[in-house]
Amino acid sequence: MIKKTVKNVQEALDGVKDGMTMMLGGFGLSGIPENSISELVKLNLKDLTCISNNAGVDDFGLGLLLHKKQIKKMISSYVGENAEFERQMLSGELDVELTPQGTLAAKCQAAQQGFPAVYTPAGFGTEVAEGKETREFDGKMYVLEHAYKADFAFVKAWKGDEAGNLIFKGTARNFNPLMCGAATITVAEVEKLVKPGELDPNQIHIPGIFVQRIFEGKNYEKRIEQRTVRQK
Amino acid sequence: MIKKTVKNVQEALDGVKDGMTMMLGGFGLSGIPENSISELVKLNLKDLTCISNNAGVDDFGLGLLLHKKQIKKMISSYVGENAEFERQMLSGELDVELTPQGTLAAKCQAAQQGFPAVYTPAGFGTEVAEGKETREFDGKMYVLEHAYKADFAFVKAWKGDEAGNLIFKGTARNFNPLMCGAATITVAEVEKLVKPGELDPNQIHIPGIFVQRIFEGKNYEKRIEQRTVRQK
Amino acid sequence: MALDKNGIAQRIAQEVQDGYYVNLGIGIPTLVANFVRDDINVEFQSENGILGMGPFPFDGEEDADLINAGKQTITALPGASFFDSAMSFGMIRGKHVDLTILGAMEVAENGDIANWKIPGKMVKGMGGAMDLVASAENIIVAMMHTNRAGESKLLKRCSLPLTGVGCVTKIVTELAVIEVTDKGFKLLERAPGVSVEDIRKATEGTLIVEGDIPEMNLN
Amino acid sequence: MALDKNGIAQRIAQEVQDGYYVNLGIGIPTLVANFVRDDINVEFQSENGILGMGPFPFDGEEDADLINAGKQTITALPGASFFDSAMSFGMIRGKHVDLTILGAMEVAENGDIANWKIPGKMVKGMGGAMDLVASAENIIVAMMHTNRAGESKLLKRCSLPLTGVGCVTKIVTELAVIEVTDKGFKLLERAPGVSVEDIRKATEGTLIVEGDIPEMNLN
Repeated sequence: MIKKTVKNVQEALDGVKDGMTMMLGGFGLSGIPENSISELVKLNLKDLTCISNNAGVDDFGLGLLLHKKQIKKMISSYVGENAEFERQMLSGELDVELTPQGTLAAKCQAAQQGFPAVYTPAGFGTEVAEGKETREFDGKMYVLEHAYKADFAFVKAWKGDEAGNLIFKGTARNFNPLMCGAATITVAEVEKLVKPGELDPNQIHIPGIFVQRIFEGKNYEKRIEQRTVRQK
Repeated sequence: MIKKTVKNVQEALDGVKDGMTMMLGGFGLSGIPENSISELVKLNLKDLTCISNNAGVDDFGLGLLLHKKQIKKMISSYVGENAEFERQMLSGELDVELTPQGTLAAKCQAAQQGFPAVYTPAGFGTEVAEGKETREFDGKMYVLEHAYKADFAFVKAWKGDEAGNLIFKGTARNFNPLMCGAATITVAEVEKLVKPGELDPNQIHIPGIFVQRIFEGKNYEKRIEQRTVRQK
Repeated sequence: MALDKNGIAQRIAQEVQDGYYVNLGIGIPTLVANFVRDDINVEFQSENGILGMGPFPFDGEEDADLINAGKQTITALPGASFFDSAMSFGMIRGKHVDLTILGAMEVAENGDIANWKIPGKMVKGMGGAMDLVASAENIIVAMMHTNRAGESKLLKRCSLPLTGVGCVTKIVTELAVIEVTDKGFKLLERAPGVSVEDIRKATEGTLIVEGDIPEMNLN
Repeated sequence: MALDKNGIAQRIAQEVQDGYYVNLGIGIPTLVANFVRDDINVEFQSENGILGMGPFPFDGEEDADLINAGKQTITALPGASFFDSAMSFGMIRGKHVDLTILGAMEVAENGDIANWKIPGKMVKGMGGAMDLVASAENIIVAMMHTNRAGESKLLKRCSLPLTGVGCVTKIVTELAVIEVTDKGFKLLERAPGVSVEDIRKATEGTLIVEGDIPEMNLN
């Protein structure tokens, strides 16, 4: 078994630098790598390019990095929950590349799995396809979208073992598995870190080969963005 | 919940016809849809095109269909375990398209997920790439491989529920999940069929949306091809 | 009388057939789930990674790890499954989802749709909408017939940046049910008490009216 | 004295480093697992869908649902995982596997490899070999230096249909350890008691011999 455990978030982030490209898992605030984000804020890295489906909210998630103007460029599919984001984007301080959600998923997974690019119908005929190669297959038009490249990927899982195997929970899975192995170094933070053999090999969502560093995170807030309930 | 259960293998195979293209899961004899194969033999369908990583052995798996000369064309990555296969191929009775294993997997998954084609480095510079489009990305050459099309996909899972959700076991998973939804009709046979809610939604390998028909199979032989053991 | 949002959702629910997998967008589309007949079997997909989405949780049972694409806390029904975003859009791109219902800022008579950006003013992003409209074969738009300024949202040509081209099959508004055809917006039904003339006035694009146009039946 | 198959496997095992994920082909490569130092951590991948492959099961504990790419019954070690074939080749294509060891019928001095077909005679198929050699950056071929007819398998140019082009990095045979370089086969080590001249005679391709060539150390 190849051991991937690191002591803490500081060791997990060893080597991060200004100007790097980072992938960050999560959908909305669900499944975001809270510990890694906090550490990125603390390290006060600058000029980051962040690939993440959303940009957090004003005071949580990637919003914390935006607030400190650590992000130079954001690649996302939806950023509607973040007023500071909109302000920085409309004022031109922040470079933004909006990408269809399925395309974002496909570009991460392509990087993970060694596909150089994918053909997707999403965005054909829209400004997303401008300047991109398009092509017809069986009478339908597709856009060629290249795999992402990143220096670090930060993901959050529910359980993990020392071999780096990951299991996600519910819809907190989302982009997290797709970003594993899509960057030079993948850092996984987990709610519960267990010994090898404690996870059923049949239930592992992401094999440890895609993860370079793993640690058990602390103080998860797991904030709910839209608390919707019904009455009993 | 959308119910996918059918009574038995006969109902599951309703609509199969001579000349159809069939995908069949399994690697070697592990995870093959034994019940569906038996029924295809019984129905004595002819001129089938079969997409399957292997072709069974002489007296089991797809070997049974080959023996009765029901297969016109075979698309596989490795067929070395089957003498009758080699005889039919070398004599020209059987049309054979050999495809790299990872390419086979990618072409099935592409069909499942609506990608028209994929770029893979496998086979570049070999006869597999002859007549195919090739292209350079970042200094490396890739071959464009189109998604497969099939009429039926026959897969075998360990557990399934009435909604068509599937869980595979060990290395019997292999190509089975990738073929689900890659054909017009996907037929899943399972060792154990349970009620909806009995499977953990977090552990489902293939959601029921990719499966049209599901039934609990009978009399699984689960033959071992190479029994290798060590002594205690 | 023009419908309210619930009325639009109620009418759209009639389009949902037994055995359908349905993706519901944010806003009015989310309400459709409340009106689907309970004698048919339907599963709702949310593109952030669940099939078999159930109602909101009971108070106190919310789970931060279980949300829909609108980031609302939800529940999972028996037979549900969770999956990653690639698998989710694999379902969508692979045409396994039978019906997509979403909102729009504009729809053109050729089926183009715009719903993600107002240049210089509002840029929230397309989320999964571009994937959905590029792949689905059965797309119903739920929206108001006109915008807040009273201008028609059913246009000859979209003025806003497009989300997808020639993809919308049907539109349900507070005034009408309209099918998108090769020749333009074909009026199928009127909201109760709404006249063809009312609808014509609110529709900038070509409105095709053939024969008597029945009122919606919302019972 | 020329090595036997176990000797070849033993020498190749020295190439396996701490922290390596390794894919072992059928035949001699499979034997390599027996010789890897036990003070380093290595995981074996089998392309049919397991990472963390263990030894053969004890008699009576075989499981038809747990086999390797050679269809042999195996076991899974603690920390193992199972996955589908797409994920498995994702690992391979994505260069997450550090070392690939496989057999060959022919290797050319430019690194081309042929191991899947003898036209008109033998057509077993390429299995996963074409994916492995097209993607891996560290490929060691384990094979005999000559075929049964005594002809060299280390050639100027492959005569059989290729499996991959310019991909082999190293070759270990019963006679020698050879590195594939831009200029041809570079002799690194001799099997114990085997002379450079023996190796030269058995090698059809360009053999580069620089300085003294040490004997393999198999202790």
